[in-house]
Amino acid sequence: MDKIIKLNDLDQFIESGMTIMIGGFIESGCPKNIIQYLLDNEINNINLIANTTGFMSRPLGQLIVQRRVKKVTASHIGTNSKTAELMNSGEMEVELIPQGTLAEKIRSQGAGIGGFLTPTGVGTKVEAGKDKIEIEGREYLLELPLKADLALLKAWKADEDGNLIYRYSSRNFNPLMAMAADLVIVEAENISEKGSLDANHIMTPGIFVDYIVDIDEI
Amino acid sequence: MDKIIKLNDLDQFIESGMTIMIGGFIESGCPKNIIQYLLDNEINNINLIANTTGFMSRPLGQLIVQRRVKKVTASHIGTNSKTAELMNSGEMEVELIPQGTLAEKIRSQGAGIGGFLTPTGVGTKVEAGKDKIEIEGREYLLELPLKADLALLKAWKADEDGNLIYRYSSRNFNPLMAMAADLVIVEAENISEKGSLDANHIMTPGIFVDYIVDIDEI
Amino acid sequence: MLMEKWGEKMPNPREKIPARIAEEFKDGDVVNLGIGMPTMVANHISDHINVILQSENGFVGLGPTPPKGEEDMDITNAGEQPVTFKAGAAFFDSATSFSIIRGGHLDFTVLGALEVDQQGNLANWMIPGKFVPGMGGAMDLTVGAKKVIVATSHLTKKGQPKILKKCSLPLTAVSEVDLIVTELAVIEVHEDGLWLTERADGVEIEEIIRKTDADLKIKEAVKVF
Amino acid sequence: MLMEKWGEKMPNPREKIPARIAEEFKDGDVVNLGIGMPTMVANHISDHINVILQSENGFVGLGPTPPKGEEDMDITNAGEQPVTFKAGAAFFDSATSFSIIRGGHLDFTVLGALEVDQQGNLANWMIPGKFVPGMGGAMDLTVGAKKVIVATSHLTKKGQPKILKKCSLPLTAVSEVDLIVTELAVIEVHEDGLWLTERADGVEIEEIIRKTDADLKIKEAVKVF
Repeated sequence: MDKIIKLNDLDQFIESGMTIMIGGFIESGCPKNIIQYLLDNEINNINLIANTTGFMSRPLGQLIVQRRVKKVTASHIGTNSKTAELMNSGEMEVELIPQGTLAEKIRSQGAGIGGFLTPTGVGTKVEAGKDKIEIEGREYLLELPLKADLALLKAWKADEDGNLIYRYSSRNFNPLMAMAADLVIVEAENISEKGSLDANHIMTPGIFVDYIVDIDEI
Repeated sequence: MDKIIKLNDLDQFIESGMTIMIGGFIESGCPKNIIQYLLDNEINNINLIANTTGFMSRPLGQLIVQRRVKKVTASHIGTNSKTAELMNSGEMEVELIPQGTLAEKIRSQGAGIGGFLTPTGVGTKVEAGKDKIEIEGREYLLELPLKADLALLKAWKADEDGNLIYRYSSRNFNPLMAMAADLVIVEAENISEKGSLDANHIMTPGIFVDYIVDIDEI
Repeated sequence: MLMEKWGEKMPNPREKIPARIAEEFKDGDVVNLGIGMPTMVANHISDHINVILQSENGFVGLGPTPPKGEEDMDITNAGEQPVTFKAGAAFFDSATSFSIIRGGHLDFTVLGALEVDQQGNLANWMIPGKFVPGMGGAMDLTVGAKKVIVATSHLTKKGQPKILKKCSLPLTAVSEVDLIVTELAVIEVHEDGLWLTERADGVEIEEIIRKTDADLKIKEAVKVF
Repeated sequence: MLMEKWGEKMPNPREKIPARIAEEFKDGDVVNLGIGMPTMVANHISDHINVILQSENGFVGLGPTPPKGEEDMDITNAGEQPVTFKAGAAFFDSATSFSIIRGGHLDFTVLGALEVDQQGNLANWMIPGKFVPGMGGAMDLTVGAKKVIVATSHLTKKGQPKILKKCSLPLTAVSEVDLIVTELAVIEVHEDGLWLTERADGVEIEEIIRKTDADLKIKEAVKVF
């Protein structure tokens, strides 16, 4: 099965209205070329799951600025003031989730965990609508998994099987999202032949990856 | 802080009656030299947490054969017939846990997760004494974290900071246990100077590791 | 896949079962093979498809047994038998390994059975008071894999049926089995019960019914395998 | 640690607070520094101890800002400012990063505050209707770190006390703050309330009491910092 595609092939897989996870912390580790594709191709009504809404001047942030997103689930929206503006005007729904809880919700989906107990958010607004469970005298919130139709990721190195290696702090949410979406598409800086990556050091096994966009082909 | 110690230094840290996690799958990835130290130094009444009880002819298995263990928590004991014998005679307590649940219980402890919901074991003997929670029509067992006083691990490469790299399938439970015990002691095949391992490829950050036993010093 | 022909009256379970199971896989499938007979399925997978084998102890991309003298005990399967790994393999920790298994990323698991019943229940981890090896990864595998295939001899060593109306031994999982392959028959597990879909060459349907202690629906055209 | 002397009547919060906080750490501590003033604590850590900085975006072993032109945007802190990493650093994913944070593997977190109160409650992530940046990692950090240090100016820009009897803004965490360091005072949070333990050089205890809208217990010997 050939997993290597070109940016233009994305029209077969991406459409408006999808729930899309986008890797990256703010913009570091974001698949900026794929996001630019979304911007250039009238993809709208996105249910976006990402750690932040990025910077307004850059592709992830532009998804918000250009009103492509109907709902965003994130831990921090302070780097992109348009987010709060659209939230306050009622044009876009925003769900804020503590960052560790967000990471763990995504991991749970990929790991087949039906929910988990976290002490984070107890006694705060984050409690709203959630079950509280006490274990050995400590209260926890029951948090549920978070899944997506599509995950868009950024890797440093990919091989033909879709095995991935991330570079330094650009790893962040990428390996978690790789396991939590029905379809996983990766933008890779370098694509190498089958078996060329050290099996000990693969960070996302290729079985999670459906397609790798060859950016050099743009 | 110097983390490199010799096998004989272990008498400062290990005593009878401790709850000890031991890395490895059966014997692969087991810190066999440290286990041999336990055997040679009259460490008894161990509350052992390990995936299996190993082979009778090898160090992990010998902990059972030599009756050093008062309770073992494992997913599989079929490779060491002495385990069932001591269980049936009432000399040793055995708690069997599905392997994925065992891994996740150890991870939960390290990750500050108060418990997690797994579909594994629903409708089986594993249910006994556990809360069942239904989420969107599917039943899950609420499983709680598992912690230890001491984790004994095996790594392929360690640097002076305790950063660890494991080799191939000897990784298994080692990185999880590194985060779930009060004290973490590692047997490393190779010890290198500070900063000598690639920061991208460290599998267990040194902040989890208290001591590294220099096996060449035996 | 080479479809072997079996002339014997009594098919050899150790060859027939793995060979038939291997036919279930398609290109790109991720498959976990249990210890024992299931492991032998690997020998029968067609060279024309790429099936990725996963092992509980933390890797995808298992290859065949290494030649004598070239064993590396850091590269073993879940039974701690030395194996090799193929180009494109990846190693990871036990939490990730069971994330793959429990998280629905495994297309098939192939497991042995002590008993299996017409509700799709499986018992394969203990005989109380006699044999208690533990469940290892079996409970996670049966619950998590998209499709659960049971590879088992049709009868116990004492000649008793293993396919039952209801399991009597402690269960591994409830209603998770999808397909049962024995040396005599291929049986699909559906919501409405067990369907006999294939019989081994030279084996009559009556014999299968007689040796099965469960209600067996017979497909209109039972194929021969 | 260079203990600087402050002659001014009005100490500069941007120097005084980070410098004082840096004194809390000991060799081997793992510390997460929040965005803004907390980040500046790094500049004051003694060269005689090895403090390991952790960042939510997935690494331990943060080093100083790189020289102009040598920035690498794959090596950034949680504010996406370029940093470097020290020998012995390690990178990991966000789940591992928050396992460190929530799992009790962090000795200290240093965070800013909108409000902090005498129950040790902290509010630092939203002003309803006005300012909603989101909590980012702050809720996990306050709940998970062994010791939570709040770095804050004593008063708001409008001259209102930030240390209160009870927070009025949405909370980040309940009863998790251990120490409050302002340009005027060092205040410990105990089960029985707030204890003033240190006053800034040139600042009278009365001024601190006047500018604090919480019950302040005064330690027998209040030190000068």
